[in-house]
Amino acid sequence: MVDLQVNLGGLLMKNPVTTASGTFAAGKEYADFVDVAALGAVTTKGVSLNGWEGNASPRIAETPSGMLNSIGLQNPGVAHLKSDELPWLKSVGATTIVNVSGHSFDEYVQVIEALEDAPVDAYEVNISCPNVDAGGMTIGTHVESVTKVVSLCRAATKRPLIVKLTPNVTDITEIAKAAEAAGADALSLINTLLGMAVDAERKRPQLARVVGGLSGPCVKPVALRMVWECYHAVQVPLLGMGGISNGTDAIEFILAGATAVAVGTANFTNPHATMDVIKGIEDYCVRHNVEKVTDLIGGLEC
Amino acid sequence: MVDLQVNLGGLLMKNPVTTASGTFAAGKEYADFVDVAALGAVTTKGVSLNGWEGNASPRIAETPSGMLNSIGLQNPGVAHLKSDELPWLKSVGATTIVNVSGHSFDEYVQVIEALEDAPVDAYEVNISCPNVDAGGMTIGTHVESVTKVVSLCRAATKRPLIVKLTPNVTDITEIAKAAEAAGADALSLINTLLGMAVDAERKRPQLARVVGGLSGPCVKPVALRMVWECYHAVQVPLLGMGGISNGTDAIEFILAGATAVAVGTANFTNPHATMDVIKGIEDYCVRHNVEKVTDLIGGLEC
Amino acid sequence: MTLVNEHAKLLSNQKVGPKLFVMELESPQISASVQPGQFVHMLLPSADSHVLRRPFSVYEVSEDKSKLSILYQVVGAGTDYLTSVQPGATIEMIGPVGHGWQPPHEAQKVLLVGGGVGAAPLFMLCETLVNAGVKVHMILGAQSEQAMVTRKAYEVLFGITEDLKPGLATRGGLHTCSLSCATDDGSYGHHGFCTALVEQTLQKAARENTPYDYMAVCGPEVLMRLVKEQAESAHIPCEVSMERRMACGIGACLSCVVDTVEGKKRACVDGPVFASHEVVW
Amino acid sequence: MTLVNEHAKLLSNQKVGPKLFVMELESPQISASVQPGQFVHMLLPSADSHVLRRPFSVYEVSEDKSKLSILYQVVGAGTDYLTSVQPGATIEMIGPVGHGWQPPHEAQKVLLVGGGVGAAPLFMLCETLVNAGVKVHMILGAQSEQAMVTRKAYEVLFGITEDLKPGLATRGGLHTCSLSCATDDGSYGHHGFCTALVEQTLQKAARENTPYDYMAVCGPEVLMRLVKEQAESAHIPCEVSMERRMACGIGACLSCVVDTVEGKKRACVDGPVFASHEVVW
Ligand SMILES: Cc1cc2nc3c(=O)[nH]c(=O)nc-3n(C[C@H](O)[C@H](O)[C@H](O)COP(=O)(O)OP(=O)(O)OC[C@H]3O[C@@H](n4cnc5c(N)ncnc54)[C@H](O)[C@@H]3O)c2cc1C
Ligand SMILES: Cc1cc2nc3c(=O)[nH]c(=O)nc-3n(C[C@H](O)[C@H](O)[C@H](O)COP(=O)(O)OP(=O)(O)OC[C@H]3O[C@@H](n4cnc5c(N)ncnc54)[C@H](O)[C@@H]3O)c2cc1C
Ligand SMILES: Cc1cc2nc3c(=O)[nH]c(=O)nc-3n(C[C@H](O)[C@H](O)[C@H](O)COP(=O)(O)O)c2cc1C
Ligand SMILES: Cc1cc2nc3c(=O)[nH]c(=O)nc-3n(C[C@H](O)[C@H](O)[C@H](O)COP(=O)(O)O)c2cc1C
Ligand code: FES
Ligand code: FES
Repeated sequence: MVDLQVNLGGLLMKNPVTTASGTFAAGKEYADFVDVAALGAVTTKGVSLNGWEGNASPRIAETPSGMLNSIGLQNPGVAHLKSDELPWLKSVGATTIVNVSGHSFDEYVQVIEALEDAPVDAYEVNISCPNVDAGGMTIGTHVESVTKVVSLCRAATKRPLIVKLTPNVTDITEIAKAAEAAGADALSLINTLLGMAVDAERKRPQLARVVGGLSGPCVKPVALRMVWECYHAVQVPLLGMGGISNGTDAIEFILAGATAVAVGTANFTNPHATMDVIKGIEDYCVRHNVEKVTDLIGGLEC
Repeated sequence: MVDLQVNLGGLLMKNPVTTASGTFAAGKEYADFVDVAALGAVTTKGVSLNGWEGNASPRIAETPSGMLNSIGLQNPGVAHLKSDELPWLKSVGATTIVNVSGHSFDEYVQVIEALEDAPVDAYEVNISCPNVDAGGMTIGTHVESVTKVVSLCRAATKRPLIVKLTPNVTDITEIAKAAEAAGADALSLINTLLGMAVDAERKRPQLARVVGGLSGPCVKPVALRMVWECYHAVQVPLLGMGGISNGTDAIEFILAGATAVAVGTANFTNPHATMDVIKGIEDYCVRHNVEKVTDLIGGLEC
Repeated sequence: MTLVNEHAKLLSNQKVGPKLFVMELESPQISASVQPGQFVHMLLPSADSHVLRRPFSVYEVSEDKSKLSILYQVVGAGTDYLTSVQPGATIEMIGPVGHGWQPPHEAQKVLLVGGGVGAAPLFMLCETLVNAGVKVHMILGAQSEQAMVTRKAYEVLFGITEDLKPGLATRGGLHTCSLSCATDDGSYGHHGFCTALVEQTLQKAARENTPYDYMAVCGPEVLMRLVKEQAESAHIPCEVSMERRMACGIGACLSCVVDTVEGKKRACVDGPVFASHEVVW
Repeated sequence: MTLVNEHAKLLSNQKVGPKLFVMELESPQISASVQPGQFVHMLLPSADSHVLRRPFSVYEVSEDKSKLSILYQVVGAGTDYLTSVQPGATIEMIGPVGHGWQPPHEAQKVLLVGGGVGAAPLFMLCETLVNAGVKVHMILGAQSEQAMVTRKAYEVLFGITEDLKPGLATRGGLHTCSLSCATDDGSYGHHGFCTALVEQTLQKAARENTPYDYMAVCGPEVLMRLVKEQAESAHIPCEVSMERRMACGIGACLSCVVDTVEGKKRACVDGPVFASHEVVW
């Protein structure tokens, strides 16, 4: 038996695999395909205080080995999450990471405060949201705003605080260090790369919002590079994601330095993907005589 | 007959299609497949003053819909380019863009100076090189070093000066504006995204250098987004590239704001790719009753 | 309803008209439970640069409920690729997905309008209605006679004999069901947009005071908007089937939202069929 | 030599051993001019997430020079995918590429060493030598008898009769060519690494004072390094065929460089065959 358990900054996971926020809702929709209690954790869709409408359609476009999305963090608000989703997750025995969004620094804190009495095992703070306090820019691209928002969230909870980084920066390690210094227990990366797709025949952008977030296998090389860079820059554990579709992909991230991994776009291609990834990690460990999956973390021989 | 001619910052091209530096050497190797004189221009492999050895092998890895390379700007130096490659390009009637590299600010200038008496139609300055004057960092990621190197190159030549931007930055428009302000006649983008690939079975990075540059169809969404952003940020014309394999891809870039386009990785998949792209652009123009390809530039209806 | 990701065997994949193909798949699980208007979310087999599945309505289910067929039009890279997949291949599809057609239980006289491949998702509905003895008038619109590939299937369903004139045909024997057709190029039936036939049909029903009590329309969005206006003017409840790009296809990702009077709803599970007045056009 | 990007038709694609396949392709252009040791740069057909071609040595060319075959081993995603390509498919390949084997014109006695699929690129060389009346001794190494899939082809070439003992066989009638085999698991021929056979063979030649005047080796890099040391100790000119990952395959991208005494050289056009002393190991 391989020991698949990992500790992600205080969050105990029975195996290293969670879902990437926004690709799995809060798990219910995947119940016919996935035993959510068998996942290391379920990471829920980003939640804000009062719910957001999100962007106009079309919201997605397919790209070579990937996709763009501009969902725009549509969600029904934290109250709905508390009343409808979290009780279900608890009832089925899932470990739950709630992904937190905010249009302002305060909103992040308010969302966390609203969740403190709910069955939540960890927070994942998405700092890729455009934010009024950051002048409409993405908070996650500047050290000052990262420091600010992480400090505020840190003060609001004693639960494991995972900070989710955006890859659209010159130096990911600078941002990672700022988040660590401000109190993050773990870092998750990467969120989507900013991209665009054009419909040449119609001379229009494919997305109503013109630009969107790129995810899927195509981004894996960028994600692996950033995980590896951060592994050598910070002490806190990493939750790696970006294009993971199978056990081998997951092992690549773990070798590069990830303690846990998330499966996103691959759920769309293969609704069993998370289960396949867990199985693939276990098989790899058996084949390589690895007793504890934690022995592989950062094990890349360079 | 569609008018395919474009003016890229003073460089007249008979059609908008050139080769992406480093993927086509100086054209000779592709002579069995491509009539280099039929290209808008040939862009040569990056050249430095005295020649570089480049990195250890393995230098490439395949990734989903893309590839990583860490050639490390291997080249035999500017003298060899002048004696062997440029005369051949001239003899066959090619329009020639020379891609210029440097380990220091001075080296860029020296390369340009060495080329001023050679048959060169334009320079493309690759500011994605790691550089001693920039503390070993990539020059192209900071406004100050970009301003410096472009100003120096500008002072060294009256020929069309194209500055090639790296996509590994938080805000490409900031860098684009700095290059424009320092005297660039055109901007070319994107160079490769920094990425990494792991061989899980061998627990090793796939590239000897660990990280490398990602190119091919997978990067197209990021490239298109950056071209579109720069089109709205600067006045100088843009040479778009990143994942272009066919005429439709090229049109997408032109609609997003590119005046000309370069074909890189696609040459490896299909040695006729450049010819196919020119044909595809022409077919599109015929189908859409476009008389001059320049009418399409930035024609995206958002 | 339980969703499955069925590994279906492709039995045939035939060209049936200009850019139009029908594929038949052995999929006992989905075929056994699929309802009219539902769809399958299909993975393009061994095309790994395509990470998204493609949604296709179920056109027909075999009598023994072991096979289903899909009528598809080539519009882009994925559907183009599909045409090259050979019988024998295994195709993964999630299904049956979605909220299908919900004609009122008491419906007695029904008008269905199918534009282009939009005629396919209406076929199972039509079959159910016909078998329940409901009087159905079907209006088909297409670019040309050749593109009107579902006509034969509807004619057979309606028991229409070959010798009847095109344009308006009545179910042989029963005289309860009828079919009228319009083509953009006039090569078959009415020359023009099929909304003209809808207008005529509704007017005739009004004149004869035998109003339709349910309408369903599927096709290009512009067609659905026009027809739902005609339905609303005539105070007939109308349903439409919305197409949106879909990532998950099962309600999790919010890729496919449709603006409705109650806010954004997911085409994949709250639809694809919506009451026409629910949709904000 | 002119390069072409030939659209070859796959004629057959057979499993011949553990993870070993032979494909036969109709490619009159490349087959007409390919030289021993050269390769083709093959695009995986309709696998568009794979942007890089795969280099494969030409194993054999048909007598009428219209077909060629490739012996390949499944090592990763691309070769695994190749096994699923059905006869009839069109496969694009650039060829013939590379600097092949260059035995000295005056060579009279030659020793060839092929480890694993490395035996394939030597076959055309061997054939040329045999036909020119050169005395060839061939040493084959493989994991097991089953994996030693080229043995039969060499035996036929050498005219070796079935009843000869395995391990050392002599060309029937001519008595000029011979074959010896080693397997890692001892299931055929010498039990162990084939370098032991090389050692024996060179010692015997030295004893009999009939030295080899050329050696060629192809296989895993460790094998080539060991054999080239044996060749150098015996003062025999030796060539090796280097494998590097290749992007362009035609000399333009510098992906495939090999460290040589004259600096970095491209495996695709300056090689893949290099004089063993040129390579910096
Ligand atoms: C519920 C539903 C049922 C459908 N039933 C049928 C049917 O029975 N027959 C049929 O021919 N078509 C049907 N469609 C449309 C079909 O899904 C698209 O034509 C198909 O996805 C196009 O794929 P492509 O790769 O060829 O096009 P591309 O334009 O290359 O596809 C790019 C992306 O956009 C999506 N996309 C493009 N057009 C559409 C569209 N119209 N609707 C949804 N997604 C789209 C693709 O799925 C893909 O994700 C249905 C769509 C939906 C939502
Ligand atoms: C000149 C030359 C001749 C060859 N001849 C033969 C032959 O006759 N039979 C045979 O079985 N193999 C041969 N090889 C090796 C063959 O090219 C690789 O096994 C094959 O490319 C692996 O592809 P893959 O997708 O299965 O592996 P993956 O590991 O998935 O491939 C990833 C990338 O690495 C490259 N790669 C992986 N291994 C090698 C390798 N050993 N050499 C070069 N590139 C590699 C692939 O081409 C691809 O770009 C030859 C290689 C070279 C350079
Ligand atoms: C449709 C979609 C919705 C997403 N929504 C969110 C979100 O609400 N919050 C968040 O932090 N990340 C969101 N993401 C980003 C993913 O969680 C993940 O970081 C990214 O997709 C990379 O992983 P992948 O390649 O496995 O998909 C979303 C991604 C997709 C594709
Ligand atoms: C093998 C290889 C070598 C490259 N060498 C250079 C170079 O010398 N100078 C440079 O500016 N860009 C170089 N590039 C980057 C390309 O010119 C181009 O910017 C990038 O590959 C994106 O285009 P593509 O996706 O069409 O390949 C190289 C790219 C590749 C794949
Ligand atoms: S496609 Fe994911 S919610 Fe509808
Ligand atoms: S593979 Fe491009 S130079 Fe050899």
